[in-house]
Amino acid sequence: MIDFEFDEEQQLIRETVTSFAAERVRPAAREADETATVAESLVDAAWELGLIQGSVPEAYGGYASQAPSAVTGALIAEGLAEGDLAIALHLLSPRLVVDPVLVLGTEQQKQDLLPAYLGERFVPGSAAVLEPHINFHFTRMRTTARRDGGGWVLDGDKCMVPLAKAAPWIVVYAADDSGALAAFVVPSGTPGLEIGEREKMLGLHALELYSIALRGCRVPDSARLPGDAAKLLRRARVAQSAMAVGVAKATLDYAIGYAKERDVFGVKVGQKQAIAFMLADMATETDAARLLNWEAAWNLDQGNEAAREVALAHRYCADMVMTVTDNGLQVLGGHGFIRDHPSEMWVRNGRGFATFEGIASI
Amino acid sequence: MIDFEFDEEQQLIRETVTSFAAERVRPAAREADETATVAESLVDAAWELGLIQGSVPEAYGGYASQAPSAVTGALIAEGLAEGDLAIALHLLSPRLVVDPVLVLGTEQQKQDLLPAYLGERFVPGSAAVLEPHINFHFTRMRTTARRDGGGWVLDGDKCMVPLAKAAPWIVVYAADDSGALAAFVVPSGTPGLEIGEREKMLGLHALELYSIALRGCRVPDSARLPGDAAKLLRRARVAQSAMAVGVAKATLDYAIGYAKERDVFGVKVGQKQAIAFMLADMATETDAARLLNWEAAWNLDQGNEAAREVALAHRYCADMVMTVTDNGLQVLGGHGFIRDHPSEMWVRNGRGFATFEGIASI
Amino acid sequence: MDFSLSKAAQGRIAMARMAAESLMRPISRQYDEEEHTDPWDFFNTMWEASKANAEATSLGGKKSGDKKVSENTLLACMQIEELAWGDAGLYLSIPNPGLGGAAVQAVGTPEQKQRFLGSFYKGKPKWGAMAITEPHFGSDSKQVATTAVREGDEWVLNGTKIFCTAGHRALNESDGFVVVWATLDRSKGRAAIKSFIVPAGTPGVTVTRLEDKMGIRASDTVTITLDNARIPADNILGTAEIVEKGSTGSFGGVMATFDSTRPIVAASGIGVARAALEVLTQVLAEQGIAIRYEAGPSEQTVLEREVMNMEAQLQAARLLTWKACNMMDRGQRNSREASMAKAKAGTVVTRVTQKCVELAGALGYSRKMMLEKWMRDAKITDIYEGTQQINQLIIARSILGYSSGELN
Amino acid sequence: MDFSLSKAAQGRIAMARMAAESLMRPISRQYDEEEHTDPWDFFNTMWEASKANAEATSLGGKKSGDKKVSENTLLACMQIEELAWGDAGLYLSIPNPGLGGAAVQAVGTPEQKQRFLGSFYKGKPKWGAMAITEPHFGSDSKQVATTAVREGDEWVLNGTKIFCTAGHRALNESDGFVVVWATLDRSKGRAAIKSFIVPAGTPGVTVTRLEDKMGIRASDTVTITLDNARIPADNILGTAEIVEKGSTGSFGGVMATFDSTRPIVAASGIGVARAALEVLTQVLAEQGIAIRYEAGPSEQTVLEREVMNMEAQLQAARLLTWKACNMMDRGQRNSREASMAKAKAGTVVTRVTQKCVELAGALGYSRKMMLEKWMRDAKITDIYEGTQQINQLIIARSILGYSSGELN
Repeated sequence: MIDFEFDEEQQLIRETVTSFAAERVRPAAREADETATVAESLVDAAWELGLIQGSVPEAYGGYASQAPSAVTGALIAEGLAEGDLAIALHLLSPRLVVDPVLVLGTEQQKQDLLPAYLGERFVPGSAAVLEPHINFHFTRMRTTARRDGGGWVLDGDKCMVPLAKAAPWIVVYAADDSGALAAFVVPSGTPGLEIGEREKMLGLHALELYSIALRGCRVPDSARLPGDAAKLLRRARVAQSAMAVGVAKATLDYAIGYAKERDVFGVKVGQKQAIAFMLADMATETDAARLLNWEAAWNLDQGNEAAREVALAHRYCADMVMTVTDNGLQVLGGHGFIRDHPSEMWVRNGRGFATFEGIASI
Repeated sequence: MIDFEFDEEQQLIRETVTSFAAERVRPAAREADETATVAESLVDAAWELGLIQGSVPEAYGGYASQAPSAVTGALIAEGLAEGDLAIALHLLSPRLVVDPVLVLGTEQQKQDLLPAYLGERFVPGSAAVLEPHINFHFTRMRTTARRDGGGWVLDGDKCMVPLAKAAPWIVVYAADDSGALAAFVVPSGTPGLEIGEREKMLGLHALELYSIALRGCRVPDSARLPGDAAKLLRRARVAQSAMAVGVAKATLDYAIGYAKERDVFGVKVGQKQAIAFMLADMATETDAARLLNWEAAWNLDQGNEAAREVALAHRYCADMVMTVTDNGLQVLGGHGFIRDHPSEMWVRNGRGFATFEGIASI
Repeated sequence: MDFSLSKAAQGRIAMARMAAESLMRPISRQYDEEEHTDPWDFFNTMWEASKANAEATSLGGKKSGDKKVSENTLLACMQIEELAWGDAGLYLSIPNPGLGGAAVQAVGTPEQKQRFLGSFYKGKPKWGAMAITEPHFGSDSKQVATTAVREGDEWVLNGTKIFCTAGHRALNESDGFVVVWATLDRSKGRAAIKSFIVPAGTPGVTVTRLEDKMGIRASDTVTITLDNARIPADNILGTAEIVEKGSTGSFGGVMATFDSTRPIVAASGIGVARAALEVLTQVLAEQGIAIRYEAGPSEQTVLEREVMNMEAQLQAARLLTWKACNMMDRGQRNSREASMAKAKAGTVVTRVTQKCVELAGALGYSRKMMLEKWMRDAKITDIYEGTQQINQLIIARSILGYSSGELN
Repeated sequence: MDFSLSKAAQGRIAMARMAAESLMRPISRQYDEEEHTDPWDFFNTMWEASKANAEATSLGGKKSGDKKVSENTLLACMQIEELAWGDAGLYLSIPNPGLGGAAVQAVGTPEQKQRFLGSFYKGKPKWGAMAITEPHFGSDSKQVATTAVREGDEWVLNGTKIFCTAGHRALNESDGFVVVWATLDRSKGRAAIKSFIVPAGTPGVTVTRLEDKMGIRASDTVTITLDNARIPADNILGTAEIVEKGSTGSFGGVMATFDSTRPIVAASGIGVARAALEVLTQVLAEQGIAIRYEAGPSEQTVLEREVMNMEAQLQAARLLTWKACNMMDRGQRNSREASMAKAKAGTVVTRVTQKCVELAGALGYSRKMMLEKWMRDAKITDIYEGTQQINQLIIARSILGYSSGELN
């Protein structure tokens, strides 16, 4: 039956992630943004939480008792992103390899690749999805994978590839000879995989993002993950949408706090209907988006294709987070424009959700 | 230079129309809506204003000194529609024939058709533009005009044809053999021109609207107005958009009056920011839409094609009037839903502007 | 977390859907056009069904006591979404205890529940109604000016109530009742506002006006005049003492019934908007237009995007509504969520139905299709049981932690 | 009614466009990245041009006294749209009398105008600035707590001012001045608030903080501390008497300068948004995508519709702005229209620039293109010189006929 209550495990994960985000991630967010780095100590601390390990079955070195759940993944993604989006993406980057391998990979691929991600320390993962042109859509990649003998040759340009320099593997998405979307696990150092300069963006300053060029990059047949790659990118959309909800939630709470402190016309800013109703709307929209995305996640967990549900939730969350973060800045007036407050950073990070594709995974 | 001030003639026309609308049209609006009629006496009184006659050059029986101006037409349309939309469309219906003939017609057509509209009393005009299917667009009519010997054969279905029963001529718009938009002046009683039942709509109750069927309706070559018919329908869009502004203005003023009278939480409704800001927004959007539409009208008067400007203004005004009328009802709360107040009628009339095509002309 | 429909939900939806399709849709346009007339066949059929259902329930046939979590509120919402999908005006006209009954259920004594609800489904069709609003106030319900004075074994009520849904059928067309809000002492504010059960046939109670409305025309909305109307002393809901707010039977207690009625209003609006969206997509399908959900902005048409947005918005409103119900069924405080559902649904169903009319072009604007009617019916969602603005106030107070004095 | 550009307007636009293209765009990204540095080459070039212009004007070379209707305000807006199209931060950094100068011009005595503006364009680049906001208030400017006390031939100012645009360059980088709002007596409210011209080099005046901002980073925004800052007695703008509102030199008089500065802010935002929309449509054109304005919803793509909406919204904002200017140039009261222009432009340019970033996908989000910068620059339009909310208040008061006491 329809029920919105968390089960015990979900409740536990949520509390763990939320308090880590509040105590460790948020305090580090502005400095991470200004210095464009994520502190090693923070990465180590997050690794101890076991957020990656908990999604991998014991057989491959993790301690999950079941297949990775999109709903649980959404809870983790939202919670961490409420702390900081760039840091959340960095901390969860191993999933960019782990999740595709688990969901799309063969038994052999799982055994070959997963244990490397389940050691004592964090190992960065990466995925190359986005392309630097205006008409990008994940169902119609321009990057191609051409059959060549017993392997594949990859050609194309990708951008916003997270942690591409440090990651031992990058999962590259491309259209194969039939035009179908395919995923390839490409080891770093593969000839023809050229990692470009670190990219500077509107937001996500703390996250290392690179453009990469694939120039006749040859990989063996075993590099291709045989499952339906579109399914993976739908899971990624759900994770991203959950992060949008997290950013919106952060914005809302900060704006509420400000509105209750700041005076205007002899009362608090929050006592003015224009601001109060704006906050009410932000709260409603954040909740609505979260529910819509949970439903999409739940559908994925049921094994449904959920193309429609994911598309609806993705679009809704992307629009919602832009409106909410923009209004969140507006509540602060001039102070919102100043980098002392996090609001402007949330606008910059929030603006990306309509663009981000595959930089988060569940 | 950029200047928004009216010239003397515009000022005079505006004052005349506005006071007629306030004194005669508005008081008649609700009864006209409920009884689905426009009183003869009102039609006669409006005829005395000379709004049609003033747009026709003296050579054809009018008293205009120059070609009909889209800007002046917009002023008239806005003013009358501020009184009531359905009545305004009825009163201005002669223009549905007069304007196409003046703008697109040959000298012979002008001499043949115009004097009939410039007698002592009002003669209804009509135009058949809209078609009863979901993908209608004026650039792609389904109604066809086929060359046949020395004449044309018209086939297709039209809806929302104003005053079709009473009008001596209906200007029918159709796609000719080359797919180009063409306008034909079809006399009432022409075989193959079948006038259906009076149509009931969401709004415009007072305006007689009919569906018509063209079944091998044969007209002579001289029935075709040789000019660019799309130009005419752009002029119609400007007139309709001006009416949308008039409806919005009516709504705004009524809502302001209500908000200043009605008490809530110990003050007037208008003293609450949520309502006050809604009204402020309605005022700004009404003004913005008016300016955008005037610019489009001005462009037409300069002889420019103005396809882009008209499309932008049309879209803007159609969206604006829906939002403004809906908010105007909302300001009244429960009272807005009751037919004692005009607000609900403005919503019903306002909703049509995205649909109306060619039922007003300048 | 679970997004699947229970067997009970599926059953309830199917039953309501059947009534909506077979009983409501066929007469929907007629009773929109013929305002102020009564669809007695429909009333009688629904009444018999409710009777049978009430008897079955009282015999214990439909108990769900063995379940961990109740889904009563949820099921009610799902049922009402279907009925409103059939016709929102007719749904509001179904003979039942209505909002008046909800108030008795929420704050009445066992004796009152027995007296007014226990044998409600006996005899001929009856209606219950609620009368709160007065000519001089809409949302600010602490302004109640209708007075209740105790005289011997009776309360004497005087005042005028407007916008009373089903008041005509409750008082003039049946042996129903209206729950009337009145004040014992205007100087004491909210705490002195009480509600009173006024049965049909009470002398001095007159329906003085039937409203002509934009939509939901099959439903009657009336003005009721109370001129020295005398009712038994034990027809007061809750205590006659002027107590602190928050106590049962006080203003706060009655206000709390909104926590269950607001999701229901949301659900009814969602039913109307869903009807419109279904018809639009059906017409599109007939034209060979399918919605490509995963297309990008340079491929997807405006039409496709609009449909996609409407589907997302409608589902968002529905999930907020279900959430508010789920919380109520779990015994959690849900005022904020109930107002969120109502506010969101009010906006969404207004826009969706308006947009459907627009996208269907001349067909949408014509009374040949139902889209224009659904647009007129949907708008009330954003108005009654607390306007958009009132619900925004409640949400804002909740998230900001403000009292009604601090934010109004 | 006329929508054509005069020769004067065409000339002014062309000149500004040239400066924007040749001087501003080439260094735009650099001074966004290198916050708190000074583009002296740009300053010097602009200064020399302004100097030449000022000399020409003082020689009567540019008089437009023979025209019936002035278009001075209009021309200023058109010029500023072009300059902000070049770079909004750099435009705000151009050495000129700025908002401080506008205040002197509006309410200063002839002597003050001569002293501070008459020889402004002599010597090295200078800046004028305005300091209103304080740490404890933003929009509610009657809360000014900075004090001005008369001691002999001097005013002694004490307090802290924040969000002062160009304050650093006015006080630290040049012989400029800042107009400071201060109260003669806090207990007397608005009537006691006066503005004072504080020249660079005044002891006790310190720039204590340079803000790090989201956008318009080339422009400095500073905190100024006034610690027993002494200025000559005749540096007060208007009278020192605490008079009724509305009088020249009073709070109302200074507030009236917003009627000219708000359209200017609107125009600057429009310039930024236009830059973004131009680049987007250019990129689309390179991809072979043209906007079909007359296509219907089942043909037009989402992308086309979005571009169409943005063009309409931007033009609507521009026309409101021009209307406010036209009224000012005609000597008509334009407070309502000035706020409409500002409020509308604030919303529009924020949304347009955000939407352009979105529609350009990963390119839009990247700092390789300028779209992301323009989004950051545009947002200030909705904040400074009165936030969206303040301008809505002004519009609402005007249409409802309410005083600031009745609606706040």
